[in-house]
Amino acid sequence: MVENYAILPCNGLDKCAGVISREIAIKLCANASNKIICPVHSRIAEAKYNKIVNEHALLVIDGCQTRCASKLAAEKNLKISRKITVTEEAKNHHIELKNDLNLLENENNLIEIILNGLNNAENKAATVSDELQYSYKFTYTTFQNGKFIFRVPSNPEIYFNENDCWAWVIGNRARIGVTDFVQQNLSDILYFTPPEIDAEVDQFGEAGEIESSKSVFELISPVSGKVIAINDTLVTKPDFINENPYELGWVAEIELTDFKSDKELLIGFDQYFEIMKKKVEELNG
Amino acid sequence: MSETTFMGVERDKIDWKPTIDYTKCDYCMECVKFCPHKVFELRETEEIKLIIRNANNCVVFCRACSKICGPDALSFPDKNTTTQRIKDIRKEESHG
Amino acid sequence: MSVLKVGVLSCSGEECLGGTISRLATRKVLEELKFIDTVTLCLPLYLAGGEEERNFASVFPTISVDGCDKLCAKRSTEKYSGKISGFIDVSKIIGAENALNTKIVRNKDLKDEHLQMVDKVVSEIVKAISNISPDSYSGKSFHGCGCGSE
Amino acid sequence: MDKKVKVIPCSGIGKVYGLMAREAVLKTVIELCPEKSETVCLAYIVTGDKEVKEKMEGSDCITVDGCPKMCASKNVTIAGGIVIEEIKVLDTVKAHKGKKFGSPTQLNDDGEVVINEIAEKIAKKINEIN
Repeated sequence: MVENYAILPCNGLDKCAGVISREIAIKLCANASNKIICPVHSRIAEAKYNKIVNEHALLVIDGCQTRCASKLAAEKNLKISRKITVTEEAKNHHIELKNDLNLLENENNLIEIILNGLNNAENKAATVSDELQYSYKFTYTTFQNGKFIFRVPSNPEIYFNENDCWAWVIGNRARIGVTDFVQQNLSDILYFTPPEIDAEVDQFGEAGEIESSKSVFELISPVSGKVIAINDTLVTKPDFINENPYELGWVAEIELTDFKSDKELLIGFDQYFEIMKKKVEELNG
Repeated sequence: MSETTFMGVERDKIDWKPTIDYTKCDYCMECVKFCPHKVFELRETEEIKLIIRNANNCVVFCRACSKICGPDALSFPDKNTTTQRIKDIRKEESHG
Repeated sequence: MSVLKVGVLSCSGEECLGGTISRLATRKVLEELKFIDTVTLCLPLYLAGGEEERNFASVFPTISVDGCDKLCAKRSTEKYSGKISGFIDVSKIIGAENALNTKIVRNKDLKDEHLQMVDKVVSEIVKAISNISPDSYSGKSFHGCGCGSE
Repeated sequence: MDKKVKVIPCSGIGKVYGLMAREAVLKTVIELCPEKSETVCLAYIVTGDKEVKEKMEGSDCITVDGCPKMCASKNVTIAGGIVIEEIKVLDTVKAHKGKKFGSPTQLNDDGEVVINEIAEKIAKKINEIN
């Protein structure tokens, strides 16, 4: 069962998704160890929630992409340990939300799905491990543009997509992340949202998000499969991605489902190196 | 831009671009500010103030603009269909 | 003038006006004089062992811009990258008294007269760049990069 | 030996965060705590000149860094200063998600808001020490 969450819902009253966020928060509080942070009340009486925040992991529930709850958490400098966006969940589960403030069948189904998802992920989160031994060394080839140095690993086990993400494939597993092109362009990375453990990711599907004050980048997975581990150090130290997006800054590990087919749309070092070089030149030329 | 292919397939043949739902769009223009590839165009004086100007500049499989869209007015084609389409074209071309 | 790539290292000294002017003039050369392909090198990073900065300064001609006659940026550049293609001493241009002013250091305290000093220094930097001999280049031509330096 | 706390920013020139470190420190030493603190040019402290060496060795320093490379902190340590507090601009910036702060040349209003916050943090620390 989900335990010990401080829940910050967006509670948006003028949108269906906001009403759903509120409903989820209330349902989660059927478990007495979870506590709600009222976004409205916290604005004027922040101190009231200090104790709850200190003693619980923070679950943020945003209704829509405006992400008011996330922004509120960021403003108060709170560390988010889990984040849900209702409209994204609806899309992922192919549920269409009506623009109606009364919750109907679809909406209630979505609430059930999200609650179940939270329970399952919670039970399995403990199994996040670093079973895969990526112990051998990355070999880099670099090129320079101005003073900036771009590294591309040339190990034959590493594949790339044209969306500047890499996958190191060993057997039926892969570790994934972004390339130097992404981290150099974003500059100082301030926020990292990992993909969810156990989530099924399609090839070219989203597997996490990183953000700097310049831009947002969603990691477009080079491979399809199930997320079996995430680099949760990045939640507190997203700058590891700037330091080295291949080693310290890896994002997730995926249990592969159809690598043979994925491979058709992946490229190796030779091709990617040239593509990256060209992109850097176009950007700065 | 000289980059006109994606995975060896002509960019023109890949149907990947945002679609604007004008019933939801509130012309906040966050997407225009956000997209570095100039896919969107702001048209101050027209009735429809936002259009897709450079569809082929849109990075295939990138959906970042839809993430920052508050009113959720941007949608993209089904990724799996696009993936399959790219694979098919590659097959056709390697045989042809 | 042809487009050449040049590194500029400014002292950005915090103690007096000269440092602020060295910094602003360097930024101005980077931002406004597009006919010169300059790369501002980050002095603190350079000093702390930054590979990208040191590497650049050893390959490309580099000019130091110092706020006072202690010439800290010049001396460091010589220490770590061996040579310098030109140097500017802001105190020589705006006068030591101005350069060593410890009261007016913050950007927001600058008046028109100080901004004019910045412009004077900018033109000296441009002069120093145009005096660089073509031999200072090791024959490589890299394209400019805006990553992170905006 | 003078007792003033040395407050040293990185003043990085490539990103706005370097300017934020610089402006926050200048606000602190010029406006908020001129009696208890001072700054020393970062470029100067690493020259190894006798005068600055004597000033730095063994003194209490607060460093303010604009990026995770922590150049101010590293250079102060190299120069023999004792870093009693490392302040990171990005920690404060994170609480202002989605905002822009200006350029490495000039801060905008949001940038000023953040440097005021950082300056308050530095001043608080200085007052704790003294």
